[in-house]
Amino acid sequence: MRIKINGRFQDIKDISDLQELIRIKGLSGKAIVIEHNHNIIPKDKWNEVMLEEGDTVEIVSFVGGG
Amino acid sequence: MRIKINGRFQDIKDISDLQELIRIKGLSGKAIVIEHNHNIIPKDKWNEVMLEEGDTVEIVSFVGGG
Amino acid sequence: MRIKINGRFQDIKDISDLQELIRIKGLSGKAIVIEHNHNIIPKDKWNEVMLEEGDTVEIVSFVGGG
Amino acid sequence: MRIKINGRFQDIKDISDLQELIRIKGLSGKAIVIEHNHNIIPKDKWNEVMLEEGDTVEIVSFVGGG
Amino acid sequence: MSDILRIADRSFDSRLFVGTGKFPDKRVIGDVIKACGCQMVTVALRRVDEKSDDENILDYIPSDCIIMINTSGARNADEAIRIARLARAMGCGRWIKIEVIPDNKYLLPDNVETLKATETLVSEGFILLAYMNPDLIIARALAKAGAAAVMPLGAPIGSGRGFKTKEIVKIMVNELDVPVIVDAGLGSPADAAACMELGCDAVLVNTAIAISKDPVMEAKAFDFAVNAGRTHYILSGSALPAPRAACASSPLTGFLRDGNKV
Amino acid sequence: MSDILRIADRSFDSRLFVGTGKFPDKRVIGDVIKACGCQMVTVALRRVDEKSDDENILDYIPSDCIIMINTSGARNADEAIRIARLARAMGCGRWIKIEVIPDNKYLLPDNVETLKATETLVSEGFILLAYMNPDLIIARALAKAGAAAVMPLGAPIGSGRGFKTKEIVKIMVNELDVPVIVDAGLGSPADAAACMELGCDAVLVNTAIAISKDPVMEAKAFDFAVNAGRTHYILSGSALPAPRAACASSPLTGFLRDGNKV
Amino acid sequence: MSDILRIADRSFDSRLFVGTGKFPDKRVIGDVIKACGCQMVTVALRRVDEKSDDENILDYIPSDCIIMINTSGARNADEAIRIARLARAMGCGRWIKIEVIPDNKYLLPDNVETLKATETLVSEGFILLAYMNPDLIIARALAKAGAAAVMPLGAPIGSGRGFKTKEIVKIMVNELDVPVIVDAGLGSPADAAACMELGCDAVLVNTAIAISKDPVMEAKAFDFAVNAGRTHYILSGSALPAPRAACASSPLTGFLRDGNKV
Amino acid sequence: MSDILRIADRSFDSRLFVGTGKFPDKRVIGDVIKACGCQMVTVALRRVDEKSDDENILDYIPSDCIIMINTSGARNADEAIRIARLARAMGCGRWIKIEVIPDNKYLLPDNVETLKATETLVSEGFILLAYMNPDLIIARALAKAGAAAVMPLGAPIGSGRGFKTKEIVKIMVNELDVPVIVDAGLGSPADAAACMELGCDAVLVNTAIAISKDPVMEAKAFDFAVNAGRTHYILSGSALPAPRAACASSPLTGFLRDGNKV
Repeated sequence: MRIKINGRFQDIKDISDLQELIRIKGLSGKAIVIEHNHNIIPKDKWNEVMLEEGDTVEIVSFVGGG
Repeated sequence: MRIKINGRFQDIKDISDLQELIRIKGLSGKAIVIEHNHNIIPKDKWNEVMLEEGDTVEIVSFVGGG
Repeated sequence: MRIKINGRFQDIKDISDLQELIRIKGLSGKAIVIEHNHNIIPKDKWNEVMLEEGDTVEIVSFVGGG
Repeated sequence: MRIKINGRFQDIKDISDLQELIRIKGLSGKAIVIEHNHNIIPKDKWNEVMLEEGDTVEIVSFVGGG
Repeated sequence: MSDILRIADRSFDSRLFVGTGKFPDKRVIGDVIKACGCQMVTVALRRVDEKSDDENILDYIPSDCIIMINTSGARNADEAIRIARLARAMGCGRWIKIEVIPDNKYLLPDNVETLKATETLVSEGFILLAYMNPDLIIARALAKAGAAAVMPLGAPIGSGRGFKTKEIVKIMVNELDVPVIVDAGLGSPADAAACMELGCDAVLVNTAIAISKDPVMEAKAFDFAVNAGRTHYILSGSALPAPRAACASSPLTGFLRDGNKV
Repeated sequence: MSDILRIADRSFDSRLFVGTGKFPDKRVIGDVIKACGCQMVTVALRRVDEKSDDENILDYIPSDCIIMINTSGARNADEAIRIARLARAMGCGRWIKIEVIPDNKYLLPDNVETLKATETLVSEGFILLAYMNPDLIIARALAKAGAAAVMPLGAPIGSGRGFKTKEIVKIMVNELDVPVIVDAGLGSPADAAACMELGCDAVLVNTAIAISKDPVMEAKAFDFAVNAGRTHYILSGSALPAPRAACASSPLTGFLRDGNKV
Repeated sequence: MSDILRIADRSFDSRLFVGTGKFPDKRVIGDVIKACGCQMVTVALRRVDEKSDDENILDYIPSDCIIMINTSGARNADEAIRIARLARAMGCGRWIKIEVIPDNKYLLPDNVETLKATETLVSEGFILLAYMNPDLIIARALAKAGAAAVMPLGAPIGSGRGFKTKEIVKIMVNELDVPVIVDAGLGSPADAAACMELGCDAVLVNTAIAISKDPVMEAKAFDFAVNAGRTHYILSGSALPAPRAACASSPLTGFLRDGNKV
Repeated sequence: MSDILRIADRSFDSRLFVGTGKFPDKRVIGDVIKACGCQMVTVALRRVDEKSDDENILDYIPSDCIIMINTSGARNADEAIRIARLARAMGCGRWIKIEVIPDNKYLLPDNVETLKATETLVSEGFILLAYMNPDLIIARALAKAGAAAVMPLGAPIGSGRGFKTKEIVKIMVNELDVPVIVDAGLGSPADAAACMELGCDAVLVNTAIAISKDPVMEAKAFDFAVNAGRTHYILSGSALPAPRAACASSPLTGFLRDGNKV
């Protein structure tokens, strides 16, 4: 399955929902937010959002800024 | 007949068109432009535009400016 | 006897030395310095310096300054 | 004969006066001034000033300056 | 002397806001903030970098600080709005520094898009501080649209050139009802003091502190300077002459305006 | 040295534009223009004053000058557009200086309404020069909308405070493809020379000339200064360092943008 | 950060020196000094006024402060020397601020007479700080004559015009081995910070504090600003480019000098 | 408008003095002088270089120009006096620009030695213009000693930093009876115009012209700027406020002076 994560297309196997995606990516899940097809997904819904071919996912967090 | 000339209501008698208005006002007609009810009226049409109760007339000219 | 005190000539009677002058002038003697005929006179010598006609005395103290 | 010309000691042979010195140095003599042992020597006296061992000669001219 | 800055529903004792970008070592940020008494810090939002460690900038910020998310990276109103909404989803509250920058060289803001984003986000309940090119008329529009403060630049971001926009900023200070906070370009404490003496309500400093040999000492220096300038303004500011008003070169009468007198 | 300023389809030898307001005696205007070689003058448009004599400002302007009508009095785009159309109906050609000023105290322009008026009037065939608050992004938008030149203010109109907006104007000069003409606030020839040395394409001066004890001499002085500054710019300007670019305090990677790389 | 200013045999933690003139109420002076941590104050010497009460300015100065007597009123070296000797006779120690001012309008100092007085008084064991017109060569001569510090003016005394002599003072800071203390003309804390950021060793402020609505608060503000500027200088000053050296327009060779190479 | 500068017994139409150092090609000097109408040029005196061709700088200077010899290379009064005497022996008349510079880095002048040299040379019949560090009191002494004009520096020689000494020079202009000519450091025509608008009587420019890509054009530009600034000064200068006078911080009464009232 090919989805676009943070602007880059990636081939993803054996991942069905956002919760898994985060886990596989090795992200702690703290202090990040996910946009799925331009909708912000609350953390407690991550395991309800199924990934599909062509989906766009943005995973963002805070960094230092002025 | 009451018309609004340059922002002030004035009672006008015995004037039927813009050409007469300019003459009565003592303006030379050079270097001025007339707006009648928000339409710019070319000089050669001044004698064709009849004044009516409630009309709005703007008569403008150039002045020094920066 | 006419002496010049702080730039002004003054007539002084019944005063023989600097110590008396200071007392008569009502000055406490603290935080002032006296120059007698351009010589600085230490406080403990005030009673030894006799005033004479034409003497010049400067009595100075500190004031606020930048 | 050793004389100091413009700050540098130089050995000079067969030169007796300032006039000759200028000629030998290949200087035109226009727009220069000579100081001999700290005395300014007018041009018409150059052939009267004899050089001696240890003399100091300054030959100066104008240059661009601000 | 009680001298509290109020923005929206919050009060600030400190008029020095600090940005958290560019610190060579992020762990110093907490000490910087404590040292200068800062109560408002800015952070940015970026795509996670999977390769970097799972560092969270928020961990370095004392909990009593207000965290204001800037919308850096936004080139137009829509992108700024999107960033603001994501920031809120992350639980960072409602404080947003709108920053819309289409220009990559001088990083100068787009006032028009900034205004658009402000209108939308205010209606969604955000508290907006608007980074802007100094401009009285746009600043008024921003205030009318609900911006909690305006943040004119002193010089291009990170340039350290100082407070180069005094002429327009002084007019903004005199004319606006919302706080005016100079943001960007301040290079030294004297610059910050000059902003405060002019009557600005606060300054935001990032680069000058972050790249200092000693960010903690530098932050203290800025704090001292801000206090010094503010105190001087309070004691003498009202005695200063207002900026010289303009004097029209075209006549001020005879305007062609409906409903106006001649 | 050939050094021609081109605006729209016209060429200008003189880089000093002159406003005609505020002259105590209008009859001097012709001499002023001739003395300084000015090829572009501005006039305003007002309701006729029936009581004053039938004086026509245009009579004082040499026929080879371009007359540019300013839209002073306009508080928004619509009023500016109306004035421009009236001006054209008077046979004064197509040169308009857009000037939209909602602020009566500092006479600062409204960049947003100025942009709106520009878009409309360009489509109607006018040649537009836009008086503006210094702002790179709006200036780019004005240029894109077809403005023939941008005219950032040096200081509030008529204030004579000088060239106080160097920081942003220098960046405009470096970045824009349209002429940059400093308009308003210049108080003396040295101010005008400083504008030209920075690389501005021209200056517009009104008050400093009009209220001088001797407007003809003063206009000559401004002309001299403009030439002096321009010459220096040509001879040395390209050697000058460009304004220091900005340096982001928030990271320049990881932007949340569609279609972008990480 | 240990950062001690040494003048002669003394160390100073505070780089803000305070003058005691012009205070509407002298009783505030003690609070002012304590508030800003000042360790060096100036006083003047005058003929006693028999009519006024027997107030002693020294009573208001904390005992751990160094009291430096200025020679104000002196129009030449002899008068300054006389004042210095009287001051010492009063038991006020050896600290003298030489101030020789023949000019009543701008109160500008006479550098030549200042140098003369310095030479004499140093030989008598005084510690001299020399108020001066900014001038590198005279400053070097003063240092060579034994002045413990030089005090170039920032602007005319009491004018509050600010730090207007940066160009020469910066060169003095770079070239001199004695402390450089800006004295006179500073109007606000930002001015003081700017002096310190340039590398000056201290500032002396009187009027701006004395005539403030609240001298205690104002003194604190100056102290904050001095610390802020000093800290910034220490952290970044050494990284700043030195003032651009001169570049002779006349040739640098061929000088007519005895004992020199061509 | 008749506006003649008088120095000693001579009248000058042009207020731009030009130095002849540093021209890459000396042959251009004649064209430079003619182009800008300069009537006063400076040259230096050096030991002849036997190896170089027998070029005479004077050949390039129009015969109606006054040639003023500077004493560059002099480190003290005696050396300056020696150079002046040599110059006169060369038949170059009596005009000397005293320039005593002990400092090799910033080329700052020694005001004290300058004054000494002036006293001697005036008594020998020279016409002296004194290059100096800006200083009112020394300038008064120079005028009293017979200097025909004083020449305060604008910035270090050849630095091109501009007119950085306005504060003191403005006071000199207001207080002195001899001409005040800014010499050194001016980098562009706008700098020269600013000097003239302040009321200076002339400027001396060398480096900025000599190193220009086109010295003839640059000289014209400076001439234009000088005229522009001068005209503005004449038309408005008298209307300008005088520099703010000083305001003593020490009391102005009770001075310890012989023969004075209390």
